[in-house]
Amino acid sequence: MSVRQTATAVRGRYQPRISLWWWLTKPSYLLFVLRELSSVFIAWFIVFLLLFVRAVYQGEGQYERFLDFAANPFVVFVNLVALAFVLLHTVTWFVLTPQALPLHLRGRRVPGGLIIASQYVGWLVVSAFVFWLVVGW
Amino acid sequence: MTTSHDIIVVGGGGAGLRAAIAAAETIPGIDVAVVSKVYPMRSHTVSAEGGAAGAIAEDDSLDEHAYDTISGGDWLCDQDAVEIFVKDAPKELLRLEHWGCPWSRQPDGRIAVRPFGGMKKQRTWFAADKTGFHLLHTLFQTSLKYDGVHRYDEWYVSKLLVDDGRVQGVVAVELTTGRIETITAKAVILTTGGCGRVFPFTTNAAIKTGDGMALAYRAGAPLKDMEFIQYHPTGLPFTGILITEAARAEGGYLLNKDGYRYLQDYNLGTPTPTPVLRSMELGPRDRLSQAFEHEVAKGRTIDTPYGPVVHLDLRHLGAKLIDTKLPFVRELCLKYQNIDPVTELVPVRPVVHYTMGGVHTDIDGATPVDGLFAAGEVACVSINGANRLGSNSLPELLVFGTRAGRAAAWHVFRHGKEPTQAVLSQAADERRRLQKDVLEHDGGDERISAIRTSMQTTMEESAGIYRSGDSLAKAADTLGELQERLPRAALDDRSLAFNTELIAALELSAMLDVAESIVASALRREESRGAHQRTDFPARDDNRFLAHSLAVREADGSCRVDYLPVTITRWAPGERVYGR
Amino acid sequence: MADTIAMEVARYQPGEDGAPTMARYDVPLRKDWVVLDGLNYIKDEIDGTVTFRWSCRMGICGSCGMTVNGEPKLTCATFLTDYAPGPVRVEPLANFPVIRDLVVDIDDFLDKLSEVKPWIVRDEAPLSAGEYLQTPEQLEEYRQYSMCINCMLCYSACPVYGLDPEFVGPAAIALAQRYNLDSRDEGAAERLDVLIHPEGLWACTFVGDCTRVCPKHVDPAGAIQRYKLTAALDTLKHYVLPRGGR
Amino acid sequence: MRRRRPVEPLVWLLFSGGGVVTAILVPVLLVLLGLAFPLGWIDPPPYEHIHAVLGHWIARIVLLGLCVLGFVHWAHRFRYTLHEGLKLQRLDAQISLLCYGLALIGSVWAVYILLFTG
Ligand SMILES: Cc1cc2nc3c(=O)[nH]c(=O)nc-3n(C[C@H](O)[C@H](O)[C@H](O)COP(=O)(O)OP(=O)(O)OC[C@H]3O[C@@H](n4cnc5c(N)ncnc54)[C@H](O)[C@@H]3O)c2cc1C
Ligand code: SF4
Ligand code: F3S
Ligand code: FES
Repeated sequence: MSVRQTATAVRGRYQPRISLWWWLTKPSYLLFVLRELSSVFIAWFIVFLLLFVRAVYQGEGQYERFLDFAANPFVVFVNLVALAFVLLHTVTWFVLTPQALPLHLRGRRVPGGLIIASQYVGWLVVSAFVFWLVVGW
Repeated sequence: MTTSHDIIVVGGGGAGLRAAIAAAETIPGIDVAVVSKVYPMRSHTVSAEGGAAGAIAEDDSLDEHAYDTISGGDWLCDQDAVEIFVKDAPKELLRLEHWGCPWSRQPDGRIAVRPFGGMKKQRTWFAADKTGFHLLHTLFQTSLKYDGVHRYDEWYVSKLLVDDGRVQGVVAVELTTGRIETITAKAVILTTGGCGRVFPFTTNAAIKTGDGMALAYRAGAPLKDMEFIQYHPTGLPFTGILITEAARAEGGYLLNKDGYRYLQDYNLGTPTPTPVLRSMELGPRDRLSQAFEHEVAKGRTIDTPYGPVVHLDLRHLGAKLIDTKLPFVRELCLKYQNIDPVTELVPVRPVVHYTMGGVHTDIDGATPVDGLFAAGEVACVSINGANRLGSNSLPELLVFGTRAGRAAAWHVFRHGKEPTQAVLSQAADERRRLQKDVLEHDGGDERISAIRTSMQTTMEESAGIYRSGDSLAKAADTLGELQERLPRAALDDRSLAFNTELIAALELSAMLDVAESIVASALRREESRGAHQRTDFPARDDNRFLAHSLAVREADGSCRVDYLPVTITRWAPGERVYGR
Repeated sequence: MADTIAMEVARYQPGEDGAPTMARYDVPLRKDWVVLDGLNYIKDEIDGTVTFRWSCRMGICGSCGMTVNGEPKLTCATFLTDYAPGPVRVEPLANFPVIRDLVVDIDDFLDKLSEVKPWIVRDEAPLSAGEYLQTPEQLEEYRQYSMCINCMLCYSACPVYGLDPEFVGPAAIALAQRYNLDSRDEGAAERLDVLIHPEGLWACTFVGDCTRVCPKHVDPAGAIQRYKLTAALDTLKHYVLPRGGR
Repeated sequence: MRRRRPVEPLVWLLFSGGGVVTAILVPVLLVLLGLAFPLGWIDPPPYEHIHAVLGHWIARIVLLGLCVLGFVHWAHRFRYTLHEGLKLQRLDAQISLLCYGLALIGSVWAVYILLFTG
């Protein structure tokens, strides 16, 4: 327990304020905000995905129309930007997994690098599988 | 304004926190205040690296620890105190273990011990090479659970209030606001640490300014064995950062400029590739530092802008051992000297490290002033005699911190009295003094830093590893002049909020008093023993000086030196033998 | 190499100044001088009123943290030459109230530290029973989190703490985790009760700067993430198995 | 005394689950559906094939998981981004309602499409 008279102690303190633009003040903060904004593009893609699924369920005509919609330059542009953010999301997410989830094998902590590497391997395998499933080759 | 507690602990280092916890546990409901000029976890105990001695190994015994301590102290230790110390040390270290200290372990989960300088057996407990850091943080964090322990963080104690023959409280400045407050108590425990900053080149942190020694000295308690100042043989030049003895215990060599293990020339044994206890690099600190001075005289050291150095060679230990056993050493060398000990030689030189002397206390930490206790480096019980063995100080502050805490609690319980009126007017005087004579003092023509520097160089030149009657007498005169110059110093800073210059002025005044007691005691001791080496009296003289010096402050401010016999129980004084 | 370097030092005098201002001093630029040596030179030789904290000068007491050119640093471990030709800007740690010049108020942290019970919680065994056994591997589990020197650089780097002073913050949570992961401790449930509220673990959005600036490699960001996972799984268990299970 | 258990930990768990699933699945799907097919890098698969794949119940469940977790992931992150990036701590209640509310609506929509159509 610390003995300090709050009344006198607080008087005269300079209380710094964080500016609204704090996330522009350091590269690491900016990266953080960009990483957080990736979620917006994830949400966008899920909506996009659901539209696609709905079109497929509604029949071939709708499917063709969806493909036309997707080929609209503006939509392509949005998806291009989205891809950049989604990749940022994937990379940062993989980096932090070993920090949050220390794995142990036979009493020893698995080195973080190994966890990250195996995530990438898993990612590639799943992506290849999805590719095969969707495209058919 | 006045507040009061049952006990005031001045100092929040290892000794202070241990004492506060002990007091809180001894008498339930007792009200303990820990007053410290820095946040407790910033205290200097945090810097201790190597470890803490306590005999637990199967091949070890309490008697052997006692013997190593007593012979290491050149028979100036009080043997009753040493016996208590070696008996309680393992228990205290174990208690720290129960409180969470991350001691390094053997593969089966038991405590690991390492060898240390001057110790015949492996008995030094360690938490990698941050032992003091872990010990202090464990104590601090544990202390947070005691409701009876109140902290005054960043309060500087400037005076002990003594009246009616007993201590009744302190006057302290709250740094953040500049408020000067009287805090009364039924007992006061001083745990303010050592006074290494009296010297220019030291491992000691900025806060180690001997405040508690000066407080006690001015309050009428004698300072014991102040002439014994320990030089640690391996400090980094310029910064004075310590390279722990553990570096040598793990097998490091000391080399002179020819790459020669020069310690073999000074009766410290013959070189072997792996370390041998109590031999060569594992000899005691005083002998190693003295050997360095002889090498300087022979011109076999390396010259640098920061004075002569020798080399500590760790390269043959390999990166793996260094990284597991000595990671902090490597970190310090890389961060502060730009040297990698895995591949390079580390320049080192002796550096002021520890004050064996201190406030005279009995084995319960009680000083001659009623109600005033002391423990830790500020106190002299004495278990360190003329030379402390590495890794004895951390257990000392636990063992005697506990004893002082308990004794103070019982003292309050049995003899606690309310403060007298006279003491309150004393406090008012002190407040006025701080306000008028220091803070608002005008027209001075002296700088605090200039006086401090003169004091430090004087001490190094005359009261260093080797001393002589002439140089000491001259130093006494110089210190007297500095005492006269001090009141002429004026502060740049007149602010109340966090006035570090005010604190620096008060610390300087404490250091000057302590420096005078060191010089006076050294001048009177006409022999060479342990860390006190007189060129004009090179031999030990048990007939005249098998005794503790007691520096007493006279009414006029001068220093009188008395002597007190050493308590000998089972170990008759003998020759100190190393390397055989 | 030039032989001096300019230092811009934040000055704030409570009661007089509305906000900190910068003062400029020239100090010698030496190879082995750290920022703290520069400040001490100013204090000893130029202006005795410049106010800052320091003690050990070896990176272990944790008192000399300041903002150097925008980054939280231990000034005793930051070389002036790294900033040559200058100027070096020295400001107090961000996110804390400034008491004066370079000195900030960290009492908030100390209060939070007490709240997370940073001590071994269990009925203490008698000393005669000897040490609690702990293998080097068990020690390794929490060792990293026990290295915190309370220097507050992480709090200064964490924008969440700056925005929401109620947030318990990186070092205090890392220290809670230090005890949770200690094989001798039994207090994890009590600490979780303190930290499971929104200002405890969940305010942290894993900015990660705390870990980046920590001079002792404590990795508070990792500690918090691990803790979140434990807390979440524990809560899941609590809902799925309301009675047994714990 | 134990405090009442907040739901925050469970939301966080869903958020994290969403983070993992989207990190793994979204890049490849986005490349295919959003870029490769529309831009003609790869010919879009014949309708029958894609209909068969998406009609399978396993695909429906996996996609449902991806969509629901993805929405929660967005809601949680976006809430904190507004909260901190724009210093809107005072509006936390409203922001939470908006974000989690939208995520809920999105999830219901996903359930409708994936389980009750086609
Ligand atoms: C670099 C280094 C390494 C060491 N390594 C070892 C080792 O390996 N093994 C070993 O056994 N020993 C070692 N020592 C010695 C040991 O660390 C110290 O002797 C011991 O820590 C002193 O502890 P203390 O509690 O007495 O004082 P400190 O820890 O110095 O605490 C003093 C306290 O008093 C307070 N204080 C002082 N003056 C005032 C005042 N006027 N008003 C209010 N508060 C005040 C301070 O704020 C502080 O809290 C080492 C020493 C150094 C310098
Ligand atoms: S976690 Fe690191 S940065 Fe934060 S207080 Fe501890 S040592 Fe300093
Ligand atoms: S910077 Fe702050 S937001 Fe979390 S990861 Fe570190 S505490
Ligand atoms: S002065 Fe102690 S950490 Fe820098």
